Amino acid sequence: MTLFIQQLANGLALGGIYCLAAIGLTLVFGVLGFPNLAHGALYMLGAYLTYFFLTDAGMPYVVAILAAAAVLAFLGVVLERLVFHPLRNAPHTHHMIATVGVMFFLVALVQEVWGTGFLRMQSPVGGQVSVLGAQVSWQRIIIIVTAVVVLLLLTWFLKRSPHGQAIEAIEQDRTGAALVGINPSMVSMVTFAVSLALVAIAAGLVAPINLLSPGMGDALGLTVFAIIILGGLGSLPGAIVGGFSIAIAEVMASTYISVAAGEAAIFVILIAVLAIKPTGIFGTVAQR
Amino acid sequence: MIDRLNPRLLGVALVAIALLLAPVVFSEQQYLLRVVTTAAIYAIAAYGLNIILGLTGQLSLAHGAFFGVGAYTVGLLTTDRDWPFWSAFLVAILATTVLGYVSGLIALRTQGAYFAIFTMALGFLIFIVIVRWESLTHAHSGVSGVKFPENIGPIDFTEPATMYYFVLIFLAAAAYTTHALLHSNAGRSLVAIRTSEDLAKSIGVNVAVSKQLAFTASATIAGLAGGLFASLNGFIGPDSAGIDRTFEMLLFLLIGGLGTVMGPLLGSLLVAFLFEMLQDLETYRFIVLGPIIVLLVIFAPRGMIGYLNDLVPARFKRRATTMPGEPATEPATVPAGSTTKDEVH
Amino acid sequence: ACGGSSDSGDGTIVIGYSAGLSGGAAEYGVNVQNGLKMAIDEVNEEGVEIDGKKYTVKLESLDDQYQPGTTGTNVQRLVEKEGASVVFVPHAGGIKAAQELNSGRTEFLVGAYSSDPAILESGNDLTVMIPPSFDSYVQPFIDKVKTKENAKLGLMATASEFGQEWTKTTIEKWEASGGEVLPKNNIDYGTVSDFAGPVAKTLAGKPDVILVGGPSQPTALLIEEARKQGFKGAFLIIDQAKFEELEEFTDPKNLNNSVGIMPLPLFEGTEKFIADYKEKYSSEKPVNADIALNYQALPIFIEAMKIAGTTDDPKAIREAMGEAVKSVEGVFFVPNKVSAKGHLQADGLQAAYRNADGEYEPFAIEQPQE
Amino acid sequence: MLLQVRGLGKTFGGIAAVKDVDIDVPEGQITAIIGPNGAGKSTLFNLLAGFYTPTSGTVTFEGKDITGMKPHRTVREGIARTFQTTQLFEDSTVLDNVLAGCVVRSKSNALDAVFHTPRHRRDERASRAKAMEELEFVGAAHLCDEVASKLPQEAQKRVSMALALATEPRLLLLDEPAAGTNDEETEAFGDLIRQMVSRGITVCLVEHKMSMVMNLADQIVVLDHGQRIATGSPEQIKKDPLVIEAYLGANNDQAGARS
Amino acid sequence: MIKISGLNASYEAVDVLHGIDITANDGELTVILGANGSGKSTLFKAMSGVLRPNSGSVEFNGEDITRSSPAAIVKKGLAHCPEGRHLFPRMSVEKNLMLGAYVRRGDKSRVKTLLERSYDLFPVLREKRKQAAGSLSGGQQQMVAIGRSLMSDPSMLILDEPSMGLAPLITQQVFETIVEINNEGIGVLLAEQNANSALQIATSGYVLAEGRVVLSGSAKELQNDARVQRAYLGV
Ligand SMILES: Nc1ncnc2c1ncn2[C@@H]1O[C@H](COP(=O)(O)OP(=O)(O)OP(=O)(O)O)[C@@H](O)[C@H]1O
Ligand SMILES: Nc1ncnc2c1ncn2[C@@H]1O[C@H](COP(=O)(O)OP(=O)(O)OP(=O)(O)O)[C@@H](O)[C@H]1O
Ligand SMILES: [Mg+2]
Ligand SMILES: [Mg+2]
Repeated sequence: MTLFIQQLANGLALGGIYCLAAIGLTLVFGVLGFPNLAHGALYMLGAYLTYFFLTDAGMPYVVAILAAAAVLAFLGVVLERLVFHPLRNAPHTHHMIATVGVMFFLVALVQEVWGTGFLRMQSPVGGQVSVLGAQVSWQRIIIIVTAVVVLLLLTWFLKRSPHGQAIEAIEQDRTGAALVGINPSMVSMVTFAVSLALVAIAAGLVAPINLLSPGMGDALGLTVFAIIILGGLGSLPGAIVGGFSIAIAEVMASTYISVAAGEAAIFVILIAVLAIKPTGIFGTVAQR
Repeated sequence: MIDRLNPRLLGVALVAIALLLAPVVFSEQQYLLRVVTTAAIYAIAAYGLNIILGLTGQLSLAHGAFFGVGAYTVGLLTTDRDWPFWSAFLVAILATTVLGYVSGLIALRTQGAYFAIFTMALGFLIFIVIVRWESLTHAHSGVSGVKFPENIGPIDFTEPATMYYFVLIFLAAAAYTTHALLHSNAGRSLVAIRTSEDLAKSIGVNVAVSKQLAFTASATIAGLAGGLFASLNGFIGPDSAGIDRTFEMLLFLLIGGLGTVMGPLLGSLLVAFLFEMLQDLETYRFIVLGPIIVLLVIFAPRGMIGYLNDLVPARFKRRATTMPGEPATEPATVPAGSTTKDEVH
Repeated sequence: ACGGSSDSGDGTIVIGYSAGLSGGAAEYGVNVQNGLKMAIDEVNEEGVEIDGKKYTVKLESLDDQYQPGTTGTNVQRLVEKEGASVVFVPHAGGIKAAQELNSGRTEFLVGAYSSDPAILESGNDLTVMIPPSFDSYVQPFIDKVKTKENAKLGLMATASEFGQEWTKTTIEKWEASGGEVLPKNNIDYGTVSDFAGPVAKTLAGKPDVILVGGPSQPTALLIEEARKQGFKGAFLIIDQAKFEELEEFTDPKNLNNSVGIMPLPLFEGTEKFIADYKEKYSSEKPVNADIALNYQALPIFIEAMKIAGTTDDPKAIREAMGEAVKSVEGVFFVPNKVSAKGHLQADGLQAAYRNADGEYEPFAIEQPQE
Repeated sequence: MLLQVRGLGKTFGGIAAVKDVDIDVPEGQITAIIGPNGAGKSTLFNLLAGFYTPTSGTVTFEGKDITGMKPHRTVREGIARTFQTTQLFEDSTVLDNVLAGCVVRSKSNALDAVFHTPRHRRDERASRAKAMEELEFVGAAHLCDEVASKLPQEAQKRVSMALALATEPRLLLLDEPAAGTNDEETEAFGDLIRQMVSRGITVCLVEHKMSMVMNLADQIVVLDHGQRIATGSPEQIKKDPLVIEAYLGANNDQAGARS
Repeated sequence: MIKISGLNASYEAVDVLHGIDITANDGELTVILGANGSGKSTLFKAMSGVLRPNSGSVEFNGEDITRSSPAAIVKKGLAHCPEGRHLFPRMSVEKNLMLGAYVRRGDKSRVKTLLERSYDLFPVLREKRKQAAGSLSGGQQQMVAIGRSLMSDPSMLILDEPSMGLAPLITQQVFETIVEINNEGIGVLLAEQNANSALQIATSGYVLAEGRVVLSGSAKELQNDARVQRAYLGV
């Protein structure tokens, strides 16, 4: 029983990690119309930047994370201008390949700067609490809480603010959006900035419970695609449900069935869901 | 009826001759022949991807996995089961065909990005099976000692050049098939689906079935290529079924030119040599490669072929018209009239 | 690294090297590379002369990101373009791919750095296995940590080929000695985003000993997590992870009561090498056995060339290795013979048990005579 | 009767777009379907062509029940349609567009193409001839090498008709063929449609240009809120108070300019 | 008031507009006639910034907007109801309309009244306000497009074939509305195939052919011009 509770806690923490990582991706999907394959690499970069500001620049933890967020936000704008704006009318496959290019570049860059080795980032928030006999570290609790809070804020922001609608509009008809006075370039830039900042925050929070390495983003990236698809592309509530349910499924499967089952769980669920509802749990299709 | 001076044909002829002479040219640099042979195998796989993505407009990310299934079928059958290559090769092709067909049944219910990610998940499942089902696949240990094709009379396949020509035959077949498809009803139905499923239906195309066939065919070709790959390398590890394979092939295809006849071929060769050349830059190479990819996508969006086509004098375009140089437009089906190519500043 | 051009009169001996030099887990590839470089520089200082002709040795490295397929291409390029007759490969998959090539396709000698005995089982006669094979560790390790008859063993080694092999062997010998083995729980250290879950699962089985190990750094993290969740028992650490590196990544206290290969500094006569290395590469990171073993293996190959009087006949060079080992000195565990299968062998191999007080208790490891 | 529609209905999320509609389309004639925006005309076409499956009722074509048949089958049966917002294969040339229309009638398959069988070559030649013939017919032959998306609206409409004709239909459903064309062009389209009929093709026509409808139609069906509110000859319909009230308005010649 | 001088525009290689000069005054209703493909829509796109002209200038209320972004231009009060509608297909009718007021979103009450006006103009849209725009009938979509362009409360309105796909009754209404808002002092630029009705309500007009202005003058002059009568009034 305590095992179950322990794993539930771990599942939630993992869910928090997945959600945080997924947010940025969902947002960018809104404007890009396609998953950004460089997402994992950006997440990785975010972690390294946080590490740099924390360890080398000696900033306080929270400040370091924010600094990293700022840098990535800027990078987001640069990417939008240099890569995605020129491609705005190109088919989605082109976006994909472009993001692969960006991914290659970022990974190689980080490797040149910080080397190929693993790095360990110590978080100031140490210690753990025991919940119903389960041991949960504060870092993980912070992750869960932040994930939920950020997601709710963002959902609210997108529903309420004109910016949220603008993103939707651009994705559905760029010319139409321009004609009603939305500035597609501006909106995409802002969106990229925001979502990459979020990616950095996610990385900054998660990095302490794992190691930094140039490859750290790869594995996560793919899980995250599965999540936003499961939730329905561009749907934040979807991302939350997707993130937590997949994480818990993964942990439970690997606990009570086998590690392989754990690894496969996420993809099995995904396939099952799409087989039944080809547009994800929260997704909708356009009518003719 | 074919204009002798048509630069397209000229180009094709040149490429063909170059490929035929490769072993002679590289007789001193055997490893380069290996590079070309490997590239050729990837090109074959890329032709498979070209059918489902280039013609039908569905982005399948399971392609690398199908490639891996082909490779492992040949690998395991020729080693653990000690089958001769030929029968193993045949089984590999059949296996991927069946696998492609079955997974197509579910995958094709989804559309656009959903299809892409669905197939990605599928690819991962296959990969996980390979990595985890140790008793069958030897997991990370991989399969070594994969057989060369057995000699046919005097033809000795352990000879690199022979192996190369063997691969080349399939490559030529793949290219020709693509050409024939593009100029056939089947091809037109697929291209029709790519541009507008509704319109395709309205002219009597059975969208569901056509997609299913295209997807199956693409899987088959991937499997075939995988089988060749296993035999050429002698050793295969799980990496031969990874998502990276898919991305590589996608890269070849896009750089070569989606939905074109020569695109997959040129793309694969070009990128393969790019990779080799950049090897000297060691880890810096990805710092160079990344931007190159981005630039190519931005400035040659229709790939090398598309780019070359623009250089072809107008008077030849007439025959060319049946060859859509244009890449697939948005996979997601948006109600008619709501897509636009207008400049928006 | 470009072009195998031979400079004025003197010849060039090209030593090939293909490993993961970029992307995940590249550090290991780079470590081995440094070891080889260092050795080569020293060999060149002494000067190499083979039947009257002066040679300079040169390392040609290519990146394969641990993908066997790429290793194959790289190796062939190193042999045919760069003219290498010896190629070092530090990962089992790549080694096997290389063996496929030098059995028929082209001829060269594989400097195989992997302690997985499987690489010799294939009976490839142009392979030289550099490190001690891991299965010589297993039994002694078990003897150290298996305190009670029916002790329970938890399995958390990495899911790489190497981890799997270790796990297999350990299970056999553990059960053979009457112990109980919990369900396999090998996770891929590279891709797992949070160790908490897997660890909790293993601990639920109440193990007395846990088999762990992969790249040192994640291993350290896993150990830390296990201790956090209250595991008091012993760790049996596979030889891929190195104590001296683990200490860097987690509070050394967590490492108490575990057995693994002995930290390099604890072997006699390694101080100088370690100092030289740290200076040469101005590196603060611990210097481990991977570096040392490759460092001391390389001169043997060169020596063999001298004896065989050829730089480009792999068979002859392989023949001469038996002779060569005798006349080369090294850092620790210095090879004194080459087994028929091509395994560099030596005496005086030691492992270490880190006791409750954090002291290392060295103990001898018998080398099976092949 | 070429086409018989009985009690046809279609609801979207509870709301009826088409409700209990009966229509008889006599062979070799022009039947116009008119009605306010949202009356259900396009939905009706989508039901006939199989793009939507009816929630009730039956469709009989040449005495054969084709209710709920999928589009690719109805096309084989001989029903072709154009879309309200002109649809073409934008990236392909005009000729390729129409060639695509020939696919459904040709017998050769992928294998024929690969092995370049005589049948394949015969079919290819036939298709090209057919395609050019249809382009000639709609008067767009001179555009055959242009890329479809770059053509003006009116030209695109002609091509879309050629595309539909290439499937050799017995019944052709035209959804607002004259929308966005000026009176001259509208007349030209009128003549074109007449020629189709003289080729033995039966035409169903949805159009808001009364000038065209009143000139062409042998029979007019009026829909409103998904239901049929009137059927009859142009003269009857013009005078029908219900129709005037719901659709035409008091001075209808002012709406669709006189001709 | 909007003033276009020497405007040239093209798609990729194809030149479409050649030195167009047009002036449309506030409060006036200017009609642009021209056969298919004569360049009406292209001209409009160039005005609203959707298509960047090669040369020439567009002046709006004395300001040069030739290089401004569509967004900036809408803010300045020039609205464009485009050919092909460009609705947001997966959004509800109401959302589409509300987005029409994107540049006026500050003024809630005003937006409310504007929305009501659209609904009063096209009552059917009120019924369908929750339905996805993409699932509307062709004509209903056209209504949304017109409504949306009115939502930005423009001082000058460009309508590209508003009557396209509309039933006769509605067409009449639309023309009446155009007159209404024109009387409210909003300038209107109208491209219309239905030349007759258009000229009846227009103040002045221009005739385009192959991207050139071949004829211009007051509505009366044009109505009595032989060429126009032959070409567009079917007399
Ligand atoms: N997919 C759909 N989902 C929901 N409602 C729909 C859908 N398709 C059509 N409708 C509704 O059905 C009604 C009829 O639509 P239809 O397109 O048939 O009208 P129409 O007669 O063609 O009008 P128009 O003359 O404007 O083209 C409309 O009210 C429309 O909103
Ligand atoms: N996207 C495009 N690419 C290339 N050429 C185009 C494009 N759109 C229009 N054209 C060409 O530009 C010319 C003018 O088109 P435009 O749509 O402005 O004419 P129009 O007067 O609006 O015609 P219509 O009455 O059909 O709306 C036409 O010859 C058309 O072929
Ligand atoms: Mg309609
Ligand atoms: Mg127009």
